[in-house]
Amino acid sequence: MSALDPTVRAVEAVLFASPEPLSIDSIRAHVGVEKGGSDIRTALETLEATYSGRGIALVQRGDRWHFQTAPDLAHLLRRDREEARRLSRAGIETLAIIAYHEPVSRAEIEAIRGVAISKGTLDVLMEAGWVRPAGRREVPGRPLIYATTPAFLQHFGLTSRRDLPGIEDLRAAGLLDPVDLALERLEDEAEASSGAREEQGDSD
Amino acid sequence: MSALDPTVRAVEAVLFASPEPLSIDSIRAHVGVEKGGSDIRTALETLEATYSGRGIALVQRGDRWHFQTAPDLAHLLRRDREEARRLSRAGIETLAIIAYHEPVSRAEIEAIRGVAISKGTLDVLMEAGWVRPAGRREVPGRPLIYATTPAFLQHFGLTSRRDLPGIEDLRAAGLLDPVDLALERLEDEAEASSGAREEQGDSD
Amino acid sequence: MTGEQLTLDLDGWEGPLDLLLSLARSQKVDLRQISILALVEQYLRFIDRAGRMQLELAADYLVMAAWLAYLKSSLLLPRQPDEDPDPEEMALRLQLRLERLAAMREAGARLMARDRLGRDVFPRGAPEGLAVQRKALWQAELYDLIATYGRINARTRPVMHVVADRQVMTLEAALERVSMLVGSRVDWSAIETFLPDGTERLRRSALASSFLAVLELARQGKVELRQAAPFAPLMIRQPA
Repeated sequence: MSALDPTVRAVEAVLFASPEPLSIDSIRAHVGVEKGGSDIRTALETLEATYSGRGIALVQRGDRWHFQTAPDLAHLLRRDREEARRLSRAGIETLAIIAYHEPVSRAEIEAIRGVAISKGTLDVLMEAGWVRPAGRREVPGRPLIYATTPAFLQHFGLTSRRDLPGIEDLRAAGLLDPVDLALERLEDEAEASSGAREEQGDSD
Repeated sequence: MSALDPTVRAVEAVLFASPEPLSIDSIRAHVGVEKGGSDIRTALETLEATYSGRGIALVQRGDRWHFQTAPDLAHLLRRDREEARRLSRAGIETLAIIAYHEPVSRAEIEAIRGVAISKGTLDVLMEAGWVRPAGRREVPGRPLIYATTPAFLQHFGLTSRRDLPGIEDLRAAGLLDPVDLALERLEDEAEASSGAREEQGDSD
Repeated sequence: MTGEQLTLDLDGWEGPLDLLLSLARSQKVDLRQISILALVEQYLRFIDRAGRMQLELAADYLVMAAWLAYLKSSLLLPRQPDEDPDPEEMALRLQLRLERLAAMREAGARLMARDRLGRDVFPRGAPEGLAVQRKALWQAELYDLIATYGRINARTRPVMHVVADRQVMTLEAALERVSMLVGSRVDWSAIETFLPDGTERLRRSALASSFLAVLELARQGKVELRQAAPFAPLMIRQPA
């Protein structure tokens, strides 16, 4: 860029630093009259031409001027990113209960789990595509019931739900051993507090 | 400006839109790889040159880049006369010691200043975002050590710590060495020169 | 000398080293060439004046004064060979400290004078902002799933408590039994003769509780105890 005209430089800096669009009068109030410089309006025209076709543009809105990023580049300012995230303990417990007991209502999940589940937990499982609503239970209140999806089987490498090991298999594998219950409770507490943080994080 | 290179435009837009300095990696994450465009570093160099002498400048602070107004236009932009909270003398000296000696423990700061630093002094520097704890020194007592932050470089307009005013001269003069080390060196030098004299004496 | 004209407002100094540096500056020479002896004189005169004006001096100023007075005498007196600490070295050390403080003070001033962001140079006033929309790719392993199910089961399965048959004699029972039996004995009897019949496990428990019981009864003066040697039979009788 050639622009070393002092007024042009000054107008450029003032508009850049301003938190809001500026009228010619307020630009002049900042810039004053630079010796040997062009007037404000000429400077604005020069800048408008200078920035034409660039990543940023000088634009006029009503009688105020401001810089903005070029409209055709708006997509760069918002970007999607896929992040691998591990399911929380509440999430995996809920998923396990649905997988073993489907179709199952939320109240039934809570009864089995012994702990209430937050709305977000089922949402996450549905967002992951592993769980779907599967109609309503024909009991008073007609609660929604949930079941697993084909994507669930696929993700966990199962041909069918019958591939899930039964209670006796789990016992044989020592997975029903209550020894680490106390430890687990501690972990739950730790997770509950980090879960709270996560939810905060999710909201931004 | 001629620059219609798509990467240059994109980098320009992303840096303008960002509320904070960006590393090359985060610029790339937004810009992606434009077909036929130059790489990010080249684009940054192009922009740096393009904006040279204008009212806005592209600057590097640590490994991050951002646009800011040209320093010589400060008089147009200073919004209010009074500086936002002046740092105390203790604060300024402590900041300088951390910046020139980092990482440095509290005891080392106190050894240079010859007085204890009040608790508030380090707090103020950390609150300003210029100083951070940087681990512990592996000596008895494992004292915390402090270092400067990227925000420090940004605020003081430093590309890197090598840009600290006069740091090379101070280092060359041994003024960044602890007193004990400096003393040893002086003794060594004195010995070497007296040794040299002795040798001369012998050869007579 | 300029040093004398320094105001005596000690609040203005950040400790003795700061004061020394200001005094050294008044010598108007490179710190590498200052006269430590002259500096010491200046400092001591300063402290002396402060004392005469009855200004309260912080302890560290006085400590420094005492140290400098010692340094001064060491520097003036004929040098003892192998004197430790070496006064020349002490003086040099002081000079090096002053140089370092001065260097950092100057560095701080130069740092503050730079074009500072938000004061001299400004970032964009109204940045559009960059947004990252995160899309979660949820991950979980089959093992986690089944292990978790096992844990839920273990956690919520009804727990049955089985109390094993424990053959014990309580302290209360032992107290009652020993009190009752000791009255019917005429002479010293070994503790074992007070134990009920039963399995070996019951007898061990009964021995322990009966031992505690006889200690308690002895304390109350209701029985007398005798033991000839360690591990010899413990003999019990009613007091005569």
